[in-house]
Amino acid sequence: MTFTAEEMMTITAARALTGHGSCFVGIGLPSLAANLARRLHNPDLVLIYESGTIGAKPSRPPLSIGDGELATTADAVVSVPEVFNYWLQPGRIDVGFLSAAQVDRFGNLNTTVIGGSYQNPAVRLPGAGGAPEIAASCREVILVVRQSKRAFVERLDFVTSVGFGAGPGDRRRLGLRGSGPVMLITDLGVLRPDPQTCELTLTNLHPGVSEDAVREATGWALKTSETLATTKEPTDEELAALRELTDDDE
Amino acid sequence: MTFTAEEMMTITAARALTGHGSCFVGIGLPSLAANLARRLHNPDLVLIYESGTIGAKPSRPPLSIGDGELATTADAVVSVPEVFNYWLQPGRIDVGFLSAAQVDRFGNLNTTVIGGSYQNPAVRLPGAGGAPEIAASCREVILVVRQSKRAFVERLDFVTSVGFGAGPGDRRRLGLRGSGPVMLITDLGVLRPDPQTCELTLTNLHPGVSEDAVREATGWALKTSETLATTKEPTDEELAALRELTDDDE
Amino acid sequence: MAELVDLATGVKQLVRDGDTVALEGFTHLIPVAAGHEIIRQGRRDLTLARMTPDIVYDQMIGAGCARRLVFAWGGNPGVGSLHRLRDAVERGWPHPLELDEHSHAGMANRYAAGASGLPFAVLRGYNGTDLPKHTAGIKPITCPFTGEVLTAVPALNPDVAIVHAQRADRRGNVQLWGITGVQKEAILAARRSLVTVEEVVDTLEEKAGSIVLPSWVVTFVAHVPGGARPSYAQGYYERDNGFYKAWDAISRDRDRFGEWLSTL
Amino acid sequence: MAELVDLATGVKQLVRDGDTVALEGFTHLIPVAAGHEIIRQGRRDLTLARMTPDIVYDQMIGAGCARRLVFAWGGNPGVGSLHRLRDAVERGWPHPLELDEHSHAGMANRYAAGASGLPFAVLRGYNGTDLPKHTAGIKPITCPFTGEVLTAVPALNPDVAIVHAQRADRRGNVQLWGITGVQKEAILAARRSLVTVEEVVDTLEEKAGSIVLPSWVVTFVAHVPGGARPSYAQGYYERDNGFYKAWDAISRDRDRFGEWLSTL
Repeated sequence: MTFTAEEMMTITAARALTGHGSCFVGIGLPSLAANLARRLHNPDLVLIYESGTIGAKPSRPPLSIGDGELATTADAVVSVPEVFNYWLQPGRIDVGFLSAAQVDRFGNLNTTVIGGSYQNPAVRLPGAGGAPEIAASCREVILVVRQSKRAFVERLDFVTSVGFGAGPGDRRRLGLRGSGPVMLITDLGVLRPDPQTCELTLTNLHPGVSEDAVREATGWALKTSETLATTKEPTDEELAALRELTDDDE
Repeated sequence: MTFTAEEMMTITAARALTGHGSCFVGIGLPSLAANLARRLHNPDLVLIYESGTIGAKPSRPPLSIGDGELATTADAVVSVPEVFNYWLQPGRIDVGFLSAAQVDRFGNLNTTVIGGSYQNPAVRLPGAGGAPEIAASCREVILVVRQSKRAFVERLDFVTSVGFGAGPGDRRRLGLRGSGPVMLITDLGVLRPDPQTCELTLTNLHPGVSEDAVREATGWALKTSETLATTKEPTDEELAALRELTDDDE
Repeated sequence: MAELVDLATGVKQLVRDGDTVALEGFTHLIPVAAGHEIIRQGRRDLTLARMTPDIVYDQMIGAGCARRLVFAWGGNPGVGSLHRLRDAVERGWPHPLELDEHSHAGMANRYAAGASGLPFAVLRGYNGTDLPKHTAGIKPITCPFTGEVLTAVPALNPDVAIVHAQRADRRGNVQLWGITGVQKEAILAARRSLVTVEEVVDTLEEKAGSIVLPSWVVTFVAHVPGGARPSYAQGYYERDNGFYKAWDAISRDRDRFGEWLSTL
Repeated sequence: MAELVDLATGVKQLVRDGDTVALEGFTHLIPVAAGHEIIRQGRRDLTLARMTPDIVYDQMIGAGCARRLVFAWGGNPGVGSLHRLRDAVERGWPHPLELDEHSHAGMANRYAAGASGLPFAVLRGYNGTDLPKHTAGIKPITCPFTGEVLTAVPALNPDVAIVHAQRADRRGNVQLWGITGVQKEAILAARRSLVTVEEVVDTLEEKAGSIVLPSWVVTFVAHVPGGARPSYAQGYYERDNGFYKAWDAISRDRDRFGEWLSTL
């Protein structure tokens, strides 16, 4: 089957959840990918939404993180203070899924303001939501951002959530107990932190995408891994499952 | 009807709950008195037990603060951390009811150890339970202690819960936001804090009890109010209601 | 004990110009009708607190009710921006909006501290972000046992909290279920409170997953069926996703917003 | 995911000499059978934590399992003293017992901090009492916003938490209702956990007032009908008040206690 870059990105994100036990899910692509993973290869994946629904099993990807079906299908529904304090903060959740308007080479994220100053921004974004603490406390973090020079920037206009800060050792210095971003999935490929420098480095190209195309869509001097690989094409099963999920969506 | 000193004490405690909205109830006589008040003159009194049962309406006085009937009749059952943090600590409960093995002239209480040292006490008592924070945070505190020289002491062996500390101003200095003890009900009479000195002073004698008898059962030089009154005898209705409650008890 | 009143009376008695007002409801049970009543009554200079300002706050901000916003995430869930919020922040229209910006964890803990009668809460949060540079209420605090440095945020004690619930009994005891968010904390943290409900019943029936707010911690209850639309009330009606999408176009343009406002 | 095991296996795998072990259950759902199994397995030098040590802790202390007790109220509810606890504290029999003594509010907050991954909790408590003189884990802490001085207590993170619940499903999800005390916090604060249950069912049915502990935060589930006796399990059996009263006489005397112990 043919597939779109968006579909490749979502399926790559779903595959990244293989073997994980629990996932703190933000709305949009993360929620779609997590629900796809549950259908494909990780039926026991525990989805936790910041609305307090733990173990939600929605039949279709929810439009918001507080949809009724999340509550009615959950193992437990807890208050919002509880989901942050008892469930996210102690580091008992395996994976956090985050997106952002801007990401830098250390996987730090901006979802607050673009351009101008904080007081008088050119563009006011929604803000932090649950992201700073998801980025801090999940055992691992998977980032999903559509790749472009506007989004992949040399310097964030605002640090909303921390990846590796200014580089190695910063997470420990800041008291962030999760291990930080393990991959950044885009519509063009996959970047992973270099084990020495923590810098996000191109490790995978999606099928049909050139290294140059990725470089041109990146606002910093992107490094490429010595073991650059090509992402496996979506299988028919993966595409069928994804399209069934998204067709349900209005 | 004739009545016992114990009955007079319980009925006096029940009467003291007239006009109050909510009561944090410990087990034993406080629970009996609070349930009696609900039956007699304050049917809307909200009973809160530290087991987390808010608005419990037991048909008989519970044997423990965690009896099943407290949960099944409550308006809400919350966790123990919640009952202390959201309900008791902010000072939203009108009256706390406390008893103790020892009480001093400032209404401070000991429920921890008697004799010897803390490490090697002559008698190890159960300990604090919820009392220190009930004493600190309820808008008012009513004490109920059977009167004797052993219990009404010049100096506590251990301060478990604070009444007026060492006297006027101490509660504010200690950051205790409730107003402290408003009365100490005994089987012989009622003591109330002197408005100037905060010292517990005899304000009521129960029927048939002499001032001397009270004095002899007090381990400090008890002062008597200028307006010493005699407690109104239990009415037939009060006695009947109380006996119905206690007859239910095994 | 909570008194049963009509919505206009409840809002009039509780909400004053300059108050800090929290309308809570995490996607579910958003007290939209009460927000509209605040607009109709022409309240001004409000500090509006809410974890996730969504379209009802967009409307209140566009209508000029707010001087300051206390929040963590201001967007139209699943759709995009809040254009009235952006217009206020980016261009000061209809007038400038001060921000007191937190994360969800920070806001949740601020309400929890407020409900607990504590002046602050402690969390692992904000470290390494730019938020502490712009938000005064984020400070380090050191554990007296381990020496570890954590983050403190101040209690949030609104003058008025407003939430929507499925039902209340005639004595004013309130019951809600499904996603209950931070509503209990908002009510317990507030000096005064209003709960709008879908139904007033003689007796609250047991319901799995429900919480009860006893009458004696609520100031007013108002019977406002549909009071959470276009958000949803579990067991009563679904979310009107169409309106959330339509709001994007209505709110993008000051004139179209003005037309919408004139119909309120 | 929690594994279903028998009680002896669960206790054997989880509880080691010297561990800090919390058996929680506030009057209701006290995990008595698990306590007895710890006695039978001859565990020693345990730090026993519990808000309200009652007769099961009296038994464990009398049997010589405990070196230290972390607690707030140690009594036989509605009856009187715990004589084995008193004998240990007053006369060092069968051996001395160290105390780490708190109030209920302090203990509840210690578990909540433990469940929250924080090193300490803040409360209004202990001021003016003699407890801070004898308990190391009570320290002042200053609000960084108001300057007010409050009290900090350290997180309690047991090596093992044990609770009793009404039921679990075959995947190890646990459901309990009625008075649920501090059980969720104890489980979430602990490194390892065991839940004994009245019933193992195919599917957990909705139940008003119930909480669910998902399988993935529990280590072992053991099917132990009657495992809370002589305390009660709401919906299953009543509290055996007669045994609580009888315990007073059994426990007063070392020999009578020894006889009771030999029948365990």
